[in-house]
Amino acid sequence: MLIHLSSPHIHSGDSIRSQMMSVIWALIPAALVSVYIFGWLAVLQISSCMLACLATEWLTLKWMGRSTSPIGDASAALTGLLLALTLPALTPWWMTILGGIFAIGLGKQVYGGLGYNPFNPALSARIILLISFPLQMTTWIIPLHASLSGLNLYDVSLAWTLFTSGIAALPQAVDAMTMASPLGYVKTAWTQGIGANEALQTYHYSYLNAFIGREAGSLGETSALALLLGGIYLLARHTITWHIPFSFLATVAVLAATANTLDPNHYTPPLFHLLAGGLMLCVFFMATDPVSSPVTPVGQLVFGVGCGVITWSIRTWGGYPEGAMFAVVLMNCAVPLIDHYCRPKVYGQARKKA
Amino acid sequence: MIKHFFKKLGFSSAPFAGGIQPDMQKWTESSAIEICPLPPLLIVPMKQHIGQACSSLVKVGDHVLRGQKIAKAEGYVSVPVHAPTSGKVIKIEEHAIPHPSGMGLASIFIEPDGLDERDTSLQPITDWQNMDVGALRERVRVCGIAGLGGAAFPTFIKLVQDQRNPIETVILNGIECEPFLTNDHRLMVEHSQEILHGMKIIMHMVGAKQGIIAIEDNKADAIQSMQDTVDDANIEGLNIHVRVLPTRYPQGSEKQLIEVIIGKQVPAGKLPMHVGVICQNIGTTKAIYEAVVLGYPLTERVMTVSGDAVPNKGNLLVRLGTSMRFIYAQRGLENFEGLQILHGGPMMGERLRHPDIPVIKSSTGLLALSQDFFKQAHAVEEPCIRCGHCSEACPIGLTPNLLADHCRNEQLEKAADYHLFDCIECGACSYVCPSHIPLVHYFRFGKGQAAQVRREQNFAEASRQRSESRDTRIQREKDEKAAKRKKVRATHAPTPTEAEQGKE
Amino acid sequence: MSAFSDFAVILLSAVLVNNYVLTKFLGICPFLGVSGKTETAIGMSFAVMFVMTLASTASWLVQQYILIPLDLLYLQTIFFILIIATLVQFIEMMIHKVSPVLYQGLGIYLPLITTNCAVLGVALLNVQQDNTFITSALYGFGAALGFALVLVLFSGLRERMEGAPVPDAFKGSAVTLITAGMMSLAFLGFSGLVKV
Amino acid sequence: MKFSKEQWRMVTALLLVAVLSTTFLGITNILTRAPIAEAERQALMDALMQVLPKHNNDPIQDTRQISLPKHKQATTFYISRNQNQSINAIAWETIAPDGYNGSIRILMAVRPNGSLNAVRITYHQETPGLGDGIMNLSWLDAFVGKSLSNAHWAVKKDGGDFDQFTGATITPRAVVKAIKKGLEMFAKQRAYLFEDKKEVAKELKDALR
Amino acid sequence: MHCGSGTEEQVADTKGEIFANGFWHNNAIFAQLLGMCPLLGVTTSAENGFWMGAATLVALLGSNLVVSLVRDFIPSSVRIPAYITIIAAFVSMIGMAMNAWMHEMYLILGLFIPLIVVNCAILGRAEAFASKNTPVNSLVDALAMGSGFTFALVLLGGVREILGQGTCFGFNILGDSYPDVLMFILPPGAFIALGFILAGVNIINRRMAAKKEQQALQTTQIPITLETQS
Amino acid sequence: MLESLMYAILALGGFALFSGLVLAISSKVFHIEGDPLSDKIDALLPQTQCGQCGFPGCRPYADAVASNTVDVNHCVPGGERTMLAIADVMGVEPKAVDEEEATPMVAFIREDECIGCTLCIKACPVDAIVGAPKQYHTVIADHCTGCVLCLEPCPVDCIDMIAKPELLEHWSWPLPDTQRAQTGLERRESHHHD
Ligand SMILES: Cc1cc2nc3c(=O)[nH]c(=O)nc-3n(C[C@H](O)[C@H](O)[C@H](O)COP(=O)(O)O)c2cc1C
Ligand SMILES: Cc1cc2nc3c(=O)[nH]c(=O)nc-3n(C[C@H](O)[C@H](O)[C@H](O)COP(=O)(O)O)c2cc1C
Ligand SMILES: Cc1cc2nc3c(=O)[nH]c(=O)nc-3n(C[C@H](O)[C@H](O)[C@H](O)COP(=O)(O)O)c2cc1C
Ligand SMILES: Cc1cc2nc3c(=O)[nH]c(=O)nc-3n(C[C@H](O)[C@H](O)[C@H](O)CO)c2cc1C
Ligand code: SF4
Ligand code: SF4
Ligand code: SF4
Ligand code: SF4
Ligand code: FES
Repeated sequence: MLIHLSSPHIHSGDSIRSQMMSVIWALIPAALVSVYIFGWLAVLQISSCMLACLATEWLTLKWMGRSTSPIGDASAALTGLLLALTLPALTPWWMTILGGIFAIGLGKQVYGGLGYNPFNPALSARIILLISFPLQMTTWIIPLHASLSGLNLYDVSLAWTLFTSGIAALPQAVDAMTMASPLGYVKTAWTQGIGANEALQTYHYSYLNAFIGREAGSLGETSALALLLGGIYLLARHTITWHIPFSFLATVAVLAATANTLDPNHYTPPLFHLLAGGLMLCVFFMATDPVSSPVTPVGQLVFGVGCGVITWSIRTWGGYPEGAMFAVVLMNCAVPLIDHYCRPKVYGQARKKA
Repeated sequence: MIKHFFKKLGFSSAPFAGGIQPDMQKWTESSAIEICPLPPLLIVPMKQHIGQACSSLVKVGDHVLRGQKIAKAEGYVSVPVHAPTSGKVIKIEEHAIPHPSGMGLASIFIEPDGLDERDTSLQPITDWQNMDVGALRERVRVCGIAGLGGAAFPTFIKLVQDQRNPIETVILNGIECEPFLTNDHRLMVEHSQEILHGMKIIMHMVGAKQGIIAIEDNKADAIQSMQDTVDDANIEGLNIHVRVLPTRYPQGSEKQLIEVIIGKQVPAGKLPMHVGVICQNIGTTKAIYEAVVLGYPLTERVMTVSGDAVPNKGNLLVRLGTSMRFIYAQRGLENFEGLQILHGGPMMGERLRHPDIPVIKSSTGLLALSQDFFKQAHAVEEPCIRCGHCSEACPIGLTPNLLADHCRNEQLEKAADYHLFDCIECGACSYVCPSHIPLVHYFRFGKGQAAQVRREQNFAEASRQRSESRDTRIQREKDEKAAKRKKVRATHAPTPTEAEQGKE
Repeated sequence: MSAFSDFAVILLSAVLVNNYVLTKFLGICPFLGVSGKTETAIGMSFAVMFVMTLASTASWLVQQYILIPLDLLYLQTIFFILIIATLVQFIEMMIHKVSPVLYQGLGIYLPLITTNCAVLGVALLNVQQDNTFITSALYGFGAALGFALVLVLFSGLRERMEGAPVPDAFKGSAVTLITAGMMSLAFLGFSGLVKV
Repeated sequence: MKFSKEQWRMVTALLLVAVLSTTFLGITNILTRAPIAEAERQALMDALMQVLPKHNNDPIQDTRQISLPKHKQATTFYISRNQNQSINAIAWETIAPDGYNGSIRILMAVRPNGSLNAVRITYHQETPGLGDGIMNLSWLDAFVGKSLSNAHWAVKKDGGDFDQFTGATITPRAVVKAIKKGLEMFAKQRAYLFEDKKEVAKELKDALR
Repeated sequence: MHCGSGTEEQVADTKGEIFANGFWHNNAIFAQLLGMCPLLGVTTSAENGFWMGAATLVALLGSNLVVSLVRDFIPSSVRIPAYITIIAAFVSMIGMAMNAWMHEMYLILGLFIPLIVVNCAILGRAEAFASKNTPVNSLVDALAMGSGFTFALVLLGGVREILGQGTCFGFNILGDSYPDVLMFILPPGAFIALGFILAGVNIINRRMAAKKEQQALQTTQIPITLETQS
Repeated sequence: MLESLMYAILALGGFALFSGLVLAISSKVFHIEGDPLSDKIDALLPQTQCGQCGFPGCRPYADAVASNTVDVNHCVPGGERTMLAIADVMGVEPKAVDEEEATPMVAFIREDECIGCTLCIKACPVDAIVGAPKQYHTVIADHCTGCVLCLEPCPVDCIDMIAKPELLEHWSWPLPDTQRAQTGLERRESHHHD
């Protein structure tokens, strides 16, 4: 029996598990959309990634001689789900699993497990995969047009072959099956001196498609709608607060709008930025990862603004077509300092100068 | 600025930061105050307030009367202790008090004679309006009144008129934001007259122009009762109002309440009076009325006995010094196996290790909770996931999770930089933490360590000074001796050298 | 390009894209050694900025007015390091005397700087890049700024990791390096941001 | 100002150490000067050998310098001659500024008829596994024999003759463009490079301006 | 401060102990985290690591020898400039020699050759060991430190090369189907791979310590049992 | 050839001479006296004056630490906290403290046995003992640092060391009994004792 028990002696009943589960619930729409678009391939990717994460968590805990009960808090499953949703549908199976191992092993357990990782595990793993295997990580399957080219991803065995043998198993030429993501296309066009408007036109870009999830992209990032629904659910459940999503989105929008107004032919419009790439996923689910984001409201605003600036800068001037995930991990580096310098005003204390 | 403007227009709704809304469980809100019978033995600890302990005025074997001063105050921040009933002093020794350490304090054991005779040496003062404020203050002091809201701060200290900090507003704290507790609530329902009377005395004493009775909106009958009484009284043209506030923990905390009522924060290191306010608890106010108008020292208080393990919950008027075991027994609880007994509310009260502990002035409630209640609160601590719920809940604006880290690692300077000493230990942060981190416990640990360090430093400083003064003294003596010897040597034969002398 | 945007490119490139610590691998020892506490990291940062800016200009002068005219390029290394060592020691003594407050903050880091490869590195790279006097000062300052940025960020991360239940095998330097790796990973995101 | 003994020792110690060190260094320098020059020459030679045809002269000695617009330093052209001293190829380094990750340096050799003899990449920072496909000899071999007139100077994706790599079009695009520009420049400077020296002096003046 | 003085010098008497200390217990990389820049900067392959290590070893030998010869002559206030000048001279000589006779490797190692001067491990050794020991011991120490450093460089270079390209010293060992994990050739991979190597070193050291403790326990237990018997 | 060597030697030699002179001059110009370090350290010591550090009192130990001639871990009464604080000031690695911290003690004189010889008064470094010759002496418990220096000189062995009474006011909350807090504690301890 514990001798010294401090007040309070009652509790709200909230738990880590319930927090994590609410995020998993919030991701269900996005996961469903990915299954709708990519068929069984999505199911295979998501389940193998989640399993890899859970297995890594279990094994590392065992190896360290720690209790394996944290498996039950669903955080590893959530990491797996999120990582899977950031992967292209055609990721080879071993890469997906390697990603899961990186995420949990290198991104989380090395630091002591849940709550101690300074960087977002899923995003760290995704960046490792991207820089290690840039080709596979930037090869996008043409969404929904699969059936047009005779690919039926609702066919289990085809999905299985694609999953296990990769692009090589595609019945047609790779080029016919894959396409650039809108961001990648615009970036490539830019290097050739083609303007933003023209590029979007030749891409046949449609805002509606991007909103509901019919442009090329990773499993879970295609549908802004599904992600928005999940985000709203999280806000309503009070799992996340508005600070990071708002400041992140607003910063990207404001920067994009300003640049677009100044030179519409050079810079893509704000709505394009908001709907494109992994931004929505990052905004609602990754930048808000409590463990690797600031705790204080002001800090969260600063964090969001930082993410926004970096995302837009990388997308616009950087070498990589998508900057959201780099932005989040880069800002993760600054979180301890942000937390230190953005503490709330304390009751009765004059605001500190300097 | 803008906030202030809106507040002026009367649009203020939730003007204190943070806060939580726990399940209030006010099961005893409609149980009338009952009188708890006299126990066979009363144990009166010689310190029941914040400040210095008293020293005994009686010997074993003495016969005492109810209200007789049996221990006198030592120092300024202290109030005397009175005999709760008439009877015989049978021993004076250490006995456990309601304190988290489980340690004891010198206490006077009184065996009641059952007659409950009162000491009538204090005269009732009915025309306090015309009395010297100082005399009234003295009366409040000698009657041993300490804040009954839980902190038990000697009340007379607060009741002063200070030219530099004129008090404009007296706030009666009828918030009672702790779950379970209903004693102030019942007092307001049943004793509104006395409370209002007490309030008038306080306003007279501090020279306040305005009085506000703050009540949360979950106490409709208390609001009604106080409002009626105030309405009747306001015929006299008094500036006293009832303010109904939305229910929110910890609104009852003085600092938060003041911010809500007058829209100003008490600056750090300052007191409510520096913003022209004093804040008194309902029970304290009634005790002031009794002390002044009836001449009764503080010998009893109302407390709530509740919790799911108490068969017969209620609000009791209890003599100070009554054993808690006796009270529980009165309410049908005798077996404490697997229960958690709490002194005070569940948010701020202490957990007691056994019920053989007397009731003191700060005893607002007595709870007995079963496993179901406290297993959640004291569940296994998991790692902080930095969800920020604690920061959101904190009414002071701290970052509890970071602060707790510093306390845990004993980085006391950092903890102080993170405003450890501004924490009011309200427990809102621990309450919401999904990882069940005993944040408040860490803060208490940190504060204790810091106090320890400060004590050690002071002691070291004092030791250094003593050591240095000793060294200089010895040096001086040596010098004097040497000088003397020199004189002697000048006249006599050679003596041992100086160096050898010095070595000795 | 205007001079101003030239300068901006030099700075951005040195701070973010070609960060000395994370992509050029210079000054790793102090990066690992003095990043335990944010306070020390900030002190070190200022010291490094001061010395690196001075060192790159001083070495530029020596290169232009001694080494090249006398055809003594093979003495470059020894000359530069002597400049740096002297400079550092001189500054240390001066600060100690002139401003004890500043010495409290910077003094203890100054001796560490002599053996910081970033300082010699900046001097050598500077003259390799045909910088002018102004751009070499800017380049030195930018490189130091980049060093300072990651040093301070890293110290924050390390402070945060202090209480973490890191697995036994990874305790201490192992997890520190992995964190540096993660940071370097993140900084890859800046690649291509400015083309030089 | 008077120095104490200790301070004098500081000065002399430092001085002695420096003088001794320099002496040794100077001697080493004298000893290694020739080998270093030789090593540098050899390295250059190795590179040139990869792009130049068989020759009978020393292309490192047989050079022309041209200050090209937008280039800070003059570009050196290495001339290769066959037995009868007629030029059989000219090699120089050109730069593709718009690689995926910075500049790419290309060593190219052109025959008198304006067709490429061979191309090599001397420096690049492209992504390993993607852009670094340009290092493949098989890809570089596609340039052999190509001239401005007999090839479509673009990658296949843009309707040209040269392969791109899956997922990495930017790099080959940059290389192809740079080589094309190199050929164009060559065409312009042909006169100076091939013709006899009198005419040259005039051109040189222009070029150096 | 991070050079030498921060780390505790173990007492070493025999040449063997000096060597063991320098090679393992006080290893510049594993134990002291010094000389990290060349370690991380040039180890994209095992071969590069080896030559960098060799160059450092030579510089270390030379500087340790000279410093221990002149140690009594140099006043402590100009110690650092003087030592560093000596080191710089050696490094420049090595650089010139490499440039002359190993031109290609000289170009690959590039900036990191002159930077050997500021490799804290070298100045650290001059300060902590050579300035207090005889020339012979200093040479042994230099040999040990240098080879320990080389070992670390080759190890990291090998690991990065194998993981990043599937080859080791240029030999293909993981087969053609191995998917090169590019991260390990890029800067982040250097940090991360070194982190894992240090974790491995930690485990080895722990095992060694546990063994030693056990042995110590056994040796101390004997007299105790004897005592109780008698 | 030799000419170039001459230049080299002249250039670098000249530069080294210049550096040496600059340093020598500045070491003269910027010379400073005194060391506030030992004051700082003295402020951290517990002032028990017990001599367990091997120095006759705290001040001498502080001086020794400040001059870098002795380790930071010799003050036994100060315990780990003091050691850490000193290590921080000195900027050196923490070291294990010689001995475990004991419970605080104070001296107590059995007055009926005391012969009033005043020897203990002379021994007490902090004047914590009062009494006149030939009368019994008393320890002022609040002043006693528990250094035990008075035990030895007492000819009749009438001085005991008793545990310092624990006051309710001095009680402080211990760390929570939760596993996390405890492992944190262990981690910290093992870190310092490595
Ligand atoms: C040392 C001390 C001095 C105080 N002096 C005054 C005072 O002069 N006037 C006053 O109104 N309150 C005074 N207070 C009372 C506090 O403002 C507060 O009412 C008391 O601590 C109980 O409040 P709580 O239950 O919110 O903690 C004093 C408190 C302390 C601890
Ligand atoms: C978190 C917290 C909650 C409190 N809640 C109440 C409350 O509900 N009612 C109350 O009278 N005092 C409450 N107090 C005590 C008040 O702050 C203050 O001490 C009291 O109103 C002063 O009146 P008293 O001196 O007459 O007790 C609370 C204090 C704290 C720190
Ligand atoms: C990490 C990463 C590295 C890349 N590296 C290169 C590269 O070195 N060369 C290149 O041409 N494209 C590279 N790309 C791809 C370009 O961004 C762009 O998508 C591609 O060149 C367009 O080619 P495509 O038209 O064949 O799809 C890289 C992309 C990523 C994500
Ligand atoms: C709102 C929310 C967002 C989360 N986002 C992520 C995420 O982006 N990546 C991830 O690995 N885990 C995420 N998690 C799960 C968990 O925080 C994560 O596993 C920890 O970072 C591991 O310590 C999230 C959890 C919550 C409650
Ligand atoms: S509520 Fe608990 S888990 Fe959340 S930040 Fe606060 S301490 Fe951490
Ligand atoms: S206990 Fe302290 S830190 Fe926690 S909410 Fe209350 S005031 Fe804030
Ligand atoms: S051991 Fe500590 S307390 Fe005792 S004399 Fe030495 S410094 Fe003072
Ligand atoms: S009384 Fe004795 S133990 Fe106490 S301080 Fe004096 S000499 Fe030390
Ligand atoms: S090797 Fe130590 S700082 Fe570079």
